[in-house]
Amino acid sequence: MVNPVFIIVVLLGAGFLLGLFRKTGISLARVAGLLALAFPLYVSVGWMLHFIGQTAQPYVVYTAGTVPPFSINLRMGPDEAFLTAAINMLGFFGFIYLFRLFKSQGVSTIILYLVLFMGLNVIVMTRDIFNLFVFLEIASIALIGLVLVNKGIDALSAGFKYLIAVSVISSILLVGIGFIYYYSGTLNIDGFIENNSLVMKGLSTAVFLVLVAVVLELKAFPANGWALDVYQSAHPGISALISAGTATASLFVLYKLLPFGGHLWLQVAAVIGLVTFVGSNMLGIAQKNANRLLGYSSVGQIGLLVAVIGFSDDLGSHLRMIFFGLFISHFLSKAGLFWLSGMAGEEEISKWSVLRKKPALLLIFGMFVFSLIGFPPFPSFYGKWQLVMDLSGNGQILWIALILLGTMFEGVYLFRWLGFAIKHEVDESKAPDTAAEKMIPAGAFALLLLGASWVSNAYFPGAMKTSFLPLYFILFLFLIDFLPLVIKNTLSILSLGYYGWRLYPSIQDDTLRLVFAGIFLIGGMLTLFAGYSEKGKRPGFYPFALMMYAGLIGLVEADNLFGFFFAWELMTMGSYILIIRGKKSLVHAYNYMLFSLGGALLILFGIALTVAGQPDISLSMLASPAYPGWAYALLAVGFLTKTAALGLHIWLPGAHAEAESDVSPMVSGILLKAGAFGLVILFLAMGGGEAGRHPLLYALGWLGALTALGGNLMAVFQEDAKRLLAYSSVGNLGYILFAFSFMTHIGWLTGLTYSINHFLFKTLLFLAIGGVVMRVKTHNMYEMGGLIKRMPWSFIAVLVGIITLAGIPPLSGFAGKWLFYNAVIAKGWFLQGALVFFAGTIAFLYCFKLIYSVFLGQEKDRFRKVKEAPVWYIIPQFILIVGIMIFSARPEIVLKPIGALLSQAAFFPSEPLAWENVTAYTNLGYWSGFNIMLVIGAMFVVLLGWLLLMSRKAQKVKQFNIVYAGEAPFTPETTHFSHNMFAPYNKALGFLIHPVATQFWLGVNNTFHALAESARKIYSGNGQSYIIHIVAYIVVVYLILS
Amino acid sequence: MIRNSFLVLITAGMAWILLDAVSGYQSREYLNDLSGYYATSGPEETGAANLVTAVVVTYRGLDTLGEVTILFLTATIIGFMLRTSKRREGSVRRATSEVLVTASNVLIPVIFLIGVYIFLNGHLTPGGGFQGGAVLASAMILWIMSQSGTKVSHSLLEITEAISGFGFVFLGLLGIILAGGFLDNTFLSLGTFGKLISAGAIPVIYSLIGLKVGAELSNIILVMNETQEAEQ
Amino acid sequence: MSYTFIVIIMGIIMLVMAFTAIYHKNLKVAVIASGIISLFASVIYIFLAAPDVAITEAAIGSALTVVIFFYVLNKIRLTDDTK
Amino acid sequence: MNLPGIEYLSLGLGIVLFLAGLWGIIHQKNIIKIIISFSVLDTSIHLILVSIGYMRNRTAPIIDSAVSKTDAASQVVDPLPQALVLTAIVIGVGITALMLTYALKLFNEKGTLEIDKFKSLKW
Repeated sequence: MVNPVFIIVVLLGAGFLLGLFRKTGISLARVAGLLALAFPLYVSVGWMLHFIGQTAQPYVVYTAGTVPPFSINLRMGPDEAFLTAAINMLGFFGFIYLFRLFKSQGVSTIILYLVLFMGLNVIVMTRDIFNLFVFLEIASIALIGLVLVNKGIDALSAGFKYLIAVSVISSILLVGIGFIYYYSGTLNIDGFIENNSLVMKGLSTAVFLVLVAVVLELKAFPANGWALDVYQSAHPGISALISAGTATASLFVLYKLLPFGGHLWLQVAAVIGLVTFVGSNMLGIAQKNANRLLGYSSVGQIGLLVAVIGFSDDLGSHLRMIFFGLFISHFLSKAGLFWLSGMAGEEEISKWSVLRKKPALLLIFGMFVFSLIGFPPFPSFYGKWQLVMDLSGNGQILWIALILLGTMFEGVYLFRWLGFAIKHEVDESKAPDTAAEKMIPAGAFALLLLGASWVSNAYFPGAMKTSFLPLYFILFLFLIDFLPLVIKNTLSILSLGYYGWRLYPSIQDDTLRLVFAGIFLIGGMLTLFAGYSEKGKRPGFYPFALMMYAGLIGLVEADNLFGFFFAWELMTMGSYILIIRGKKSLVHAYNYMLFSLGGALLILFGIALTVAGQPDISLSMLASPAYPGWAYALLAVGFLTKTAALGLHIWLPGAHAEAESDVSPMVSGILLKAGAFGLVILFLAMGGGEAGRHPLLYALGWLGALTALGGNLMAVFQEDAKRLLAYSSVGNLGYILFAFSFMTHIGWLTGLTYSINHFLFKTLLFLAIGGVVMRVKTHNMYEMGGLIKRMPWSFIAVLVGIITLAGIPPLSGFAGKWLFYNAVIAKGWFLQGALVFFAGTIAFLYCFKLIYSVFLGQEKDRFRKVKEAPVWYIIPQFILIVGIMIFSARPEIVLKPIGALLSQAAFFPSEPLAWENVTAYTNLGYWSGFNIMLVIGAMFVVLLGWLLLMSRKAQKVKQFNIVYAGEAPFTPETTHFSHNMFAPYNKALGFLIHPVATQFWLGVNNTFHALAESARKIYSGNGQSYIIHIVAYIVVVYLILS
Repeated sequence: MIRNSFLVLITAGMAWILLDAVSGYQSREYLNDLSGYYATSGPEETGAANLVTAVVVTYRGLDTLGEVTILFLTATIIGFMLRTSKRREGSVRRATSEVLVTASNVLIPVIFLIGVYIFLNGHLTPGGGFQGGAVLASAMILWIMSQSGTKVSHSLLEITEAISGFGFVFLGLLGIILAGGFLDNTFLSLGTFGKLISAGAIPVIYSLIGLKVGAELSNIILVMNETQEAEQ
Repeated sequence: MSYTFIVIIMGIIMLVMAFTAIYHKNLKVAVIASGIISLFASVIYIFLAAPDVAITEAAIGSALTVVIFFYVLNKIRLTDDTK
Repeated sequence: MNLPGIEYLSLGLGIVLFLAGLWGIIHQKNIIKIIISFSVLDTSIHLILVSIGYMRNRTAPIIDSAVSKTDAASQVVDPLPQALVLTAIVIGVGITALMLTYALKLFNEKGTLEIDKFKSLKW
């Protein structure tokens, strides 16, 4: 191991010597600088490796040949080694990033850069508070100098504000240090912590001054305007150093000094940190400038890390792990994002679409964004999980709520930004700067992020249980993205098949899981078939499609809450990207993501309230949560965001309708079942016992009934075929929720039958309509008509689909209805049942509209030449039809084993469905799918034969033009029979579909935006106000403390 | 008005905090362990008669290194800010008086020598590198004032700056190799207590600090003098 | 004890100077006032048995800082004249 | 007459000057005035630090004819705060110079020294 003091020697020596080359030798200086920065990296990584996996004593560097407290000492322990390694990594790659800039700016900037990193290293290592003060000053001043590489008034005034703010803060720090010395007689950190208590008022005030100064250095909200200006105006390569580098060092300073303040200051840090996290992220939602936004985000993230340090006592031995997860994500992502900002060369977040021209950059951008918010498999996911679990274990519920709220705000602006990059219109004249010296650092940090993810997964408790196999396959798909579509599609289908085969033995006895695994995997394979008809390589589709399926199947596979949540997030991430691929999906995907994120956070909250810090995180914990009412409510609402229950449904129509033709069936037929599966897991754990009679379920039952009614009503009045189907999904998921809420044997069978049915017919319908839309290039039903002749196969598919949907015998929809009536009668929820029944009649209306407007009626001139949908659309449809037939004729194949499962004592043993061969009995009656099928089938054959016989005599009617006046109507859609088809109903029932939910969420959105807009006015831009904020902050904190 | 009363309020708040901080103050009777150690063992360990020097150069040598670095940084940044702007080109200056030129020609070497004397004796008497350096810088000011119109070469200052800074670091390094640790001054003989050549490396280090501080401060002044900034 | 009076008197002067430094319209007067605060402080340091600090404060804190202030003020004044 | 010791006086003076400097920083609009206030603030901190190292009836921490090596611990004042102040003074002058350079550049850009005028970045 190299003595860490050589870090100082090399960096400072190089810095001083480079002074000789100010006028000449910039090239030499650049190389020398890079080499000088490689050295500390080598030293600190060496120490880090030394400390990994063993409990070695920290190495202490004594200066001046004396021991502390008489002289200054530096320490290189595991923490220091890790943090300096991170800082020096940043130093090295940050230098590469600025390589070209240095050439134009001269040797002075290289000197500043080297000294900055020397300072940061010492800040981390030193154990002396005055020394800390000196090197904090060094780092600040070097940074202020580096800010100036951007010319112009902005950087200049920002630098000045920063300078005066830092000077005030360090004056406070210095006074504090002076009094600490007076009262304690030492400047040594360890010596102070050992020997002093804060009983004396003078000493505690001195400690207050020191700690409040450190907190202010960390840019505590709202006294942080000075830092935001610098983030915005500095060169992105420099802002990256501030956000990742100085913040890291200052965080460690806080960690070192916080024990001065004892337990009280831990709480203070927690509060200050969380206020900063929530406040800064909230103000961020009104921000449009990329660099300033990153500034808000940095401040927020640092606040969270401060809070984590403040929670040290609660987190105990998990502290380092949590800190690592959150820190490394912030560190790598934020530096990377600032670098990307320099490469995008755009300040407006909406113009980041320029990144699309280099998909690799877009990918990295996405990685950084997801990692900041805490999606798997990135380290922050593990960190946030563990943090929330441990906090709930200590009863810190309010803190969890704040953390999740802050994360939500963060998601609001980060996903808006990511959405812009993926989807906003792009200025063709511009291109991102992809010079090698900029690509290398950004790429390196992206790779490090992946590495850190791997490490997190290897070391976090519970994390080991998640299977990384799908993730590796997704990574592989990223790597082969350049290959032709056929290969990728085939590989994807095969991989789903293989995974199913691999998974089958482990879940074959668990019919519930088997059913959902079947929906996810078979559905996945079928919908992927449609992909063969796509042209081009379809870049970026397969990794995310498979990510969604990996998440879905992970839900089924999970045997613990961690694995479940991991899969849930993975699915959300993949599906978001899939949805945003649609042409007009920008807004809809954004809405989807916000609801999903909100839902996921509620689920996380619910899980935390369930587990409450206990080591056992298996799914069975749901049976006896620590805070039952809250946990159940949060989890249920979380899952309901995915099933789009009424009020939480506003994202669904757009997201499903605007998605690509083969993505709509994936997200509507298959993805929605994730929410249903979540409910299944939750309700099953609540079981048939006491928990299963929670009043919450009664409310959910009502919600389900209302959702069914609302969804179907809204579907009726749609002109857009895909939106009609999408709203119909809302309604159908309402049935499912309603049925599960019964918490009875037959209720559950109903719910599952509905789930299977909905998967079958909605996938079928979306595929069929998707195929139609692909050919006619419009979603509007009033522009279609008469397509039966052009697309007969699609017609048959839609016909089968709507028969199933409407619950008409002989198809399986009827089975669901029959079970449903039984269940309602048994449960006695007649009022709600009537609502659902009413909703079912409404479904007839839109089914009729769908098939009639699209396929029947007059053929349109425009569409005389359209072909049948691509065969790759037709094949999966007919496989699904076969599936429907089988399920209709022999439902007992699935329902019997499920019934057996449900009859277990913990679940719903009473009043099970009795089976006799193919006939099901309840005490109300019996039903045999097979026999009905036979009867209706026979009737159908007879009628068909008769019709065929008769049709020989039939006379064909020629089509005629309905427009006789010789001029085209001004608004042709008003002359179409299917436009505003159900106008009378609209008059009668239209008030029911008044967009209350949309208005509500719009109001929430506007409120927060307005709040952020007015609150951020405190950052008036006046450097003096920022100083006033700082002083006021100090006084206010002191007031609160005393 | 509201703003002013708010400012009064927060200033009063700060006053309150500071009063709390001094609330436990009473005149000190004894040295604490730390300074007691400096007083008793300092002279022995470092060989310096001036305890402040012993603390500044040796015990808290790392602080001093940092402090020199700060000055270096500020000089660099100021140079970076001002030198990138236009230089004065053949501008007409007020003629310097004959008296000032003559006087400064005599005074500059004397002042320079005083500065050197101060930092060479830093381990024995009050004063040292910073004070000596400041005196050197004042010689520079005088020179600039008397030599108006002529350009002063930066190279000499830059070389002094770089070499003395590097020398400081290098001596610190020698402390690791030859003695007990970074910036340990005992790798040179401590010599006879109270003599000029004593206290190990302290006089050498303090001289380097003096040169460096002098060069940095001179540099700052020089750049400020030369810049065309704000003089369109 | 004998220093006490001197310190009190100097303290009062320093406070007056502080007021001048902050409120006087003429920047040069203000700068000189702040220089005087520094200078008087260095005298107090002698009384407080801190000769090293006293010399440093006088040379750097007082003299040099004032010189730098004046350089900058000159540049700024020059511009004011031309405008 | 029982006057307070000079260490009390200088400490009090330091605190009052600190507040005065702070007041100047938050109240004055002119950037040069703000910087002047900063230098007052700096001086005040030095004064406070030196005061807390002072002990009555002791001499400067220098071993010379008046102070023997062996008795130093009972004869000299605390050298440490003085060392800290030395460092702080030099840092202070560096920062003051830097601020002034900024003031110069800012003035050059906008022709004014009013701090309210430099608000191009906000929110």
